Amino acid sequence: MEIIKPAVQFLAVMLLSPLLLGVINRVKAFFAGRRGQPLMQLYFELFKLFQKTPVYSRTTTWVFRAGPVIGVSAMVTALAILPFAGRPSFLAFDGDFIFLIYLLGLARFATVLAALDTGSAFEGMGASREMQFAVFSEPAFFLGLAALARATGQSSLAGMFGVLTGDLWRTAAPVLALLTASFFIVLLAENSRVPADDPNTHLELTMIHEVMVLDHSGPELAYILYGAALKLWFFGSLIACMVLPRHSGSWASDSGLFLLAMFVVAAAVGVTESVLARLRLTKVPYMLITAFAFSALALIFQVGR
Amino acid sequence: MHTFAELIIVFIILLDLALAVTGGLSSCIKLVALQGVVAGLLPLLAGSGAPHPRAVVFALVIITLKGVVFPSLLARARDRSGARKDVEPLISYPASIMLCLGAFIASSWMGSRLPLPETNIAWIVPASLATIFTGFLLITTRSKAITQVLGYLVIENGIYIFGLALFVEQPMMVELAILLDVFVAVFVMGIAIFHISREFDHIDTAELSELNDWRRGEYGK
Amino acid sequence: MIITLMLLPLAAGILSFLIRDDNTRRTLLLWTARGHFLLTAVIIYTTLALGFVFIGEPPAVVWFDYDALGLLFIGITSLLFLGASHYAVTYLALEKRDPGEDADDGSIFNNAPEAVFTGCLLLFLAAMTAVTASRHMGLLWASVEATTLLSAPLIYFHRHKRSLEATWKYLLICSVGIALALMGNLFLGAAGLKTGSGLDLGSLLAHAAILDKPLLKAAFLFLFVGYGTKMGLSPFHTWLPDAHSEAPAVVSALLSGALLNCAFLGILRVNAVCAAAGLADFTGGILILFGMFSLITAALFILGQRDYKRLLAYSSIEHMGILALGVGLGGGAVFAALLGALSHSLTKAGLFFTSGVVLACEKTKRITDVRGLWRRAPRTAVLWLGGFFLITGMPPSGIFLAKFLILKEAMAQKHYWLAGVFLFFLAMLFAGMAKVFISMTFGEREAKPGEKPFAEPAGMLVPAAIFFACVIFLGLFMPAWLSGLIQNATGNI
Amino acid sequence: MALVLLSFVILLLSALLALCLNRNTHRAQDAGAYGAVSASIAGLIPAVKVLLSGTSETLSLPWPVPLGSFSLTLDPLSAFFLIPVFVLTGLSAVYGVDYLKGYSGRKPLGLAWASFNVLTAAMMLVFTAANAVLFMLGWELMAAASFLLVLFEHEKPQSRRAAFIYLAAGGTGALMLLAVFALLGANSSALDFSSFAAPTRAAASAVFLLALCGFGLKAGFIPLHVWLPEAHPAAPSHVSAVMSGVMIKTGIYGLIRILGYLRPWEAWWGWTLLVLGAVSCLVGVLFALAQHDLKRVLAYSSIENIGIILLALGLGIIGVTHSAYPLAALAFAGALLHVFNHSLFKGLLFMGAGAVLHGAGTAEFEALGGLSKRMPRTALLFLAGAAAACALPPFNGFAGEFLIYLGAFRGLNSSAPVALAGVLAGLSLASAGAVAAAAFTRAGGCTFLGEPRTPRAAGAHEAGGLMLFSMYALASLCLAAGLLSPLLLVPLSRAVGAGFGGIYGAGSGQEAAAPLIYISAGALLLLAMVALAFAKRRSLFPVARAASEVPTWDCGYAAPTPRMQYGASSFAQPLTDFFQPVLRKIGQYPVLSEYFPGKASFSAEAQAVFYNSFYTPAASRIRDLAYRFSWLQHGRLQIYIMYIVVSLMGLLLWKL
Repeated sequence: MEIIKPAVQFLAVMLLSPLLLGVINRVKAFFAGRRGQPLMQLYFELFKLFQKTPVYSRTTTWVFRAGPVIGVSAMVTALAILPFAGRPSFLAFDGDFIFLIYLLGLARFATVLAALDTGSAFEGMGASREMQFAVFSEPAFFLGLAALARATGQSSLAGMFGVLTGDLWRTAAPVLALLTASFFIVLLAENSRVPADDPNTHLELTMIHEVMVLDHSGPELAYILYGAALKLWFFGSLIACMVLPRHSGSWASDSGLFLLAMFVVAAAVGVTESVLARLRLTKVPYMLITAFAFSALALIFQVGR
Repeated sequence: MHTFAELIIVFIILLDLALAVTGGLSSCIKLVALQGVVAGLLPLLAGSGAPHPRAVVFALVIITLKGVVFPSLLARARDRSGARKDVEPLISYPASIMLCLGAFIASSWMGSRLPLPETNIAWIVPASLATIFTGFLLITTRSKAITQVLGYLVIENGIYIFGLALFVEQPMMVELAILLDVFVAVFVMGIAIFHISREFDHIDTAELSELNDWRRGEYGK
Repeated sequence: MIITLMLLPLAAGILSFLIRDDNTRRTLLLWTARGHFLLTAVIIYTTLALGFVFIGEPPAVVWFDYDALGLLFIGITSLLFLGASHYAVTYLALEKRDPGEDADDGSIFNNAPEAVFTGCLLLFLAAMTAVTASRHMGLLWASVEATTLLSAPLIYFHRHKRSLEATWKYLLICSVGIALALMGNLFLGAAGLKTGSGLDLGSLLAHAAILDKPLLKAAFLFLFVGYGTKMGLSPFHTWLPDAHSEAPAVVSALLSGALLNCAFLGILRVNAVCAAAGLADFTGGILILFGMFSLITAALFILGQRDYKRLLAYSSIEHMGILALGVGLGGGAVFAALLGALSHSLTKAGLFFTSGVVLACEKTKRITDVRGLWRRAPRTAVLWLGGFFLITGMPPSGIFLAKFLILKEAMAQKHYWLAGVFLFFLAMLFAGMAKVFISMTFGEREAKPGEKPFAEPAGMLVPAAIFFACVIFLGLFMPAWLSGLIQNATGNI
Repeated sequence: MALVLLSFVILLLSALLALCLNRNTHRAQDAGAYGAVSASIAGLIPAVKVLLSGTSETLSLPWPVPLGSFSLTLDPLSAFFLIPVFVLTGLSAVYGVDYLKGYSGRKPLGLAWASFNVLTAAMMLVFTAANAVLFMLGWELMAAASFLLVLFEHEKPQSRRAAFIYLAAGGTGALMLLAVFALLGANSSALDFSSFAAPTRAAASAVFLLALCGFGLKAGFIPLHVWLPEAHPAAPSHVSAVMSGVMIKTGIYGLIRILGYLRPWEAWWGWTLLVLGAVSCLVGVLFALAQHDLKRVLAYSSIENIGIILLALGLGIIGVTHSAYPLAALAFAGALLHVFNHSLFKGLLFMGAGAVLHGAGTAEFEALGGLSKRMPRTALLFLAGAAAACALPPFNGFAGEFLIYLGAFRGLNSSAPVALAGVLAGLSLASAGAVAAAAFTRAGGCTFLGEPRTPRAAGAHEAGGLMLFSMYALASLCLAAGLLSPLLLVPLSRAVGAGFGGIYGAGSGQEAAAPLIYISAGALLLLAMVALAFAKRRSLFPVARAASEVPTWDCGYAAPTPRMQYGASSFAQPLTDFFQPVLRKIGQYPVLSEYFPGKASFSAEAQAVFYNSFYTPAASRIRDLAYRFSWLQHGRLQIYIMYIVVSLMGLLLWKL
């Protein structure tokens, strides 16, 4: 197999993923009628943070330092497996998405432990909530993938998105639409976007993901932010692959379209964030259960067909 | 000859009824003794022709035991225990009569189911069964320890009627062993009663129910 | 030889009434037991070596002789008595030292004279020997009655109200039962009247085919109820818990381990006659019915039990039920029943021995008052717990094998419901006993005021230990001669 | 086979020796530990040989016991179950030496070691016996030995209670197994496994149900699990490791064995197993989330993992009955692989919990915290084990679950029932995995991270060298088994072939090979990434000064006290509240009425739902019945004799 194309794809992902957040913020700013931060804001922040000296709490131990490292490397590994524009990356095998889900789990595990290591009430709170939402989002995500696998008759992501063509959309539109919706909700929750969470509030009591990383600083914080961007790319690309069934032969055009789709998804996230209000904390599980219901419905349709 | 035997049978049954209704302790003892004597006479009349000499000896032993020894033993036990004079039945006398009659009916039915081979006396089986059940009646519906021994003796009488009517030609050895056992049984029971009367102020067996597993009032909650 | 076997304890018993000195009497007891055991061993050995003469074909009328079944039971009895005698010597010495303040209400009582105790013990052995040896139903009956009368004074060793009550109930209930058995014997004779075989076992078996069926049935019913009373099958078992709980431990052990077997032997004898007469189904049904009923009764009463000696007594009822069940099922289960009889006798005797030590240590029979035996009397606790595991059929033990075989037979005969009920109540029994034994053995108990540390009497523990070892050994390795003996014994049923 | 016998003999002799040396603690410890370790080494050799060669060894000696024959069989399945036994018991023995030192003088250590070695020997017997009597012998010895170990601290009432529940459950299960063997061997003279005949359909289903209950009472899936969360915490930790790591697997092993004699299988068996497994893994892990004691959490997590194994078995049986072979092969392989993996990481976790008990004197979350400063190695190892238990790559827990997932997804594309089964299985796995992550982050966090909540925790000390050695060994095994899972495939397929039939063995081999290789590649990539990120986190853009230490930025609190940090109850509250209908936890919530509320306290306590709301009422019902019947023995002589008369009358009237 050739190594060049996957390498290029991977490099693109690594470089472009921070841009998605920029897009989201610009869209939100546009809706709010502000100028908003520059598109490259996250790049600047990462650059700055990498140069800063980390500050550690006396309470913390190696767990605190290990968290971000493991988190980001899990995400990078995940993206090395995730197909790009429906084409396999470095690794593509039967059941690769299971591996991906558990890589996300590993990242979450490390982050939560790191948060608990600070012994702070707020970060514990955030950790607890993160875990709570994961319990609801993972089954929904899993069920969606199961439905997709049933629809496409494949058991590897590349395979699924490979056979996910326009006429499949024509025959199984409701199923795929439901799945897309479900994945989108999961994306919002997993990436702590409104309405599940508000990334740029500053009232710790209401935060989930952000509050877990209160004590991180310097390169560790940079890792965390970068990891979050990669995670957004991860879910975004799933949706992009879903809604972009067309596969012209040429790699270049497909990739271009795919990147475009990614930014469309990011814009969609931005729009959602601007038009929706943040849900009450106790309501978030119901949102995720809705996603679960969508996936289940899709699966039932699919088995029924 | 057999008419005599059958008369005796009838007499024994009547004695059963009498036991079922008698209230006095001493008269009970006398009745049981009488029944034993009569039963002891039975084999002499059962066999056809002149009674076998061995049977005669045997009958004599029986009569002395049941007619003389046991009653005196029991009488002594009663006097020692200074028990009140009546048997203190747990159920009324009419009820006892009813039960007794019921026992007769049941036993006659069983007798009809169990025809004895080559015996020439009618009513042997029913009479013995009836006597046995009367004995049980005495044991279960009378409250005194002595009456229970009496019941045991009545049961023995019942069995005895049956046995003697059957085995005139059995080896002596066995009967003697059996007899010895009965004798010792009564003897030991007498001793026991003596001890009971010493330990407990009287021999009403209601006292003798301390050993039980009844978890009264610990259930249904 | 057999006569000597019976005369030896008889003579010794009578003698011991005359002996004044305690120690000589105890030595007499010991040596009689040893001699008896030795003789038994010799008889068993010779019979096994020569092969069984009197299986099947009728001999001339013999009153005393051993077939395989009798040998098995005399073996059990003699072995048990050997252990019991050794136990009793230590026990009597202990009793002499502190004459009883009563276990439950603390009232002072004095024991029966030791001469009476020892004498009755020995005569009791003689009577049981006669039971196992007799080939004549009348003699069998007489000896069984004799065992009752001779064991009554043993139960009344501690002379206080409750033991008297127990003795009285034992005496009366068993006598009544035995009276019924006598009636049964007469019916048996009547059934065999035209064959002229009287009550001789051999000829009864030989002419079984032409016995009068209805009378035979009646005979079986009377004998079953009669000997069943003695054997402790529910609902005739009522005397058993009282007697076992009030008698001294050694007596309870003998009652449970030897006496019940003797009564069982009586049932087996008449069962053999009925089976030979083709009434196997009739008897089997009754045996199964009452066996299960005993099992259920035992289970229910063990759950609500407050007194650990009564608990053991109910466990004996359970095992008698299992034996009856096995014989009723027939086939391979008969072997199981006999194996179970052997193992149960040894295990239960050991448990009763241990219970005696527990009583001596804790001065109470109430389960709830015994805690942390482990601390005060470790060896006793080990035996107590081990006995529990063995009696509930934890392998390796003969009891386990017996239960397994019976279950297998039931399944093979497609008695699925029977097997189900059997298992359910076994589980109930196991749980009930487990609770008791755990709570008694483990945990802590603060020492009572003025309580001195308890010195465990080795003489009372060693017999139990040896019995348990035998049972475990049975479960691990069954010597060929023994299985042969039991196999032959099944031929006598 | 000779070596198996040898290790058997070593175990029994060393047990005896330890018992004799009970007085001298050190000697007893040495006797027990050396015996266990050498026996494990001796036993590992033949087990590995059989797995690699694939040829099973048998031994048959004459054994004069009715129904019995001393016949042992070491086929790949037995060997596959035996290897964890040897690994775990050997390491636990090493661990135990340090762990039990503290008890010397207060406890009969000789007895403890004797029972430990007997337990090991009994497990060997169970896994190799080829005769019902022999099997039951091993089974009950196992129960008895572990019962004694559960009572190690018998002065505590809860451990006595635990022991009773354990014993009762074990006894009931054993009786059911007797029924199973009696049914299977009803027509065979000696109950050798080889002589078992496949019974008729109805009987087969009966056997299946009996075996399910009988073995289930040992395996401890819901609702037969009640003894497990009581007994595991009560036992000494190295024993809990063995009990939870391998002993409960004897139930799985027995079930597989018995299933082998019940072909052809019914679909509804598979569904039963699947549903039971799903319920156990979900409910079990939820209970784990609600516990407040480290060892109880681990015990409930064992229930979850047993559920996963059961679920895989059910999935496989459904696959077989619908002839969906790749699904079946993968599911069976996943089940067995998870058996192996679970024994490794659960052993590690229990040892970690033991180290906590040993170092801090308690395993209550509310009394712990901040141990990773005081016992860093234990913390590292425990968290590694926790990651493995959450099936996170690169640890070994993932491989087994992955195979099950893969099977489920293969099933998706076949007929509707199989697809449904697959979805059910995968879904419960996913949900259980998510909750497990919550439970284990909670456990690890509240124990090792943050500030110590009590002086006890503050004064905790690191575990001894031998304890650490065992934990390191297990942790590295976990990692190795995760990274090198393809290497396990050969023995695994052998075991599957021996347990379920050759085609499944081969099938699992070829189906699972490629994905597993990719998995390990991914795992290696992950490790590489971690190393890279760790190396680069400073040197990507070199920074001037070294890191500085400050108090936790607690949004302005200068000095956050330990009491401010999030407690275990609070951490779990959102989820446990959501699942309150299942958990039925008892808790007091503060009610804030006035504007300036005073002291408020919150506590939530999980209760043993099944025990309290099913078993206890049933037991008391039965006891009540027994008490009612106790009237029969009321002590009145007359009525006693009446019983005799009445039954005699009845018999005469009925039978004549």
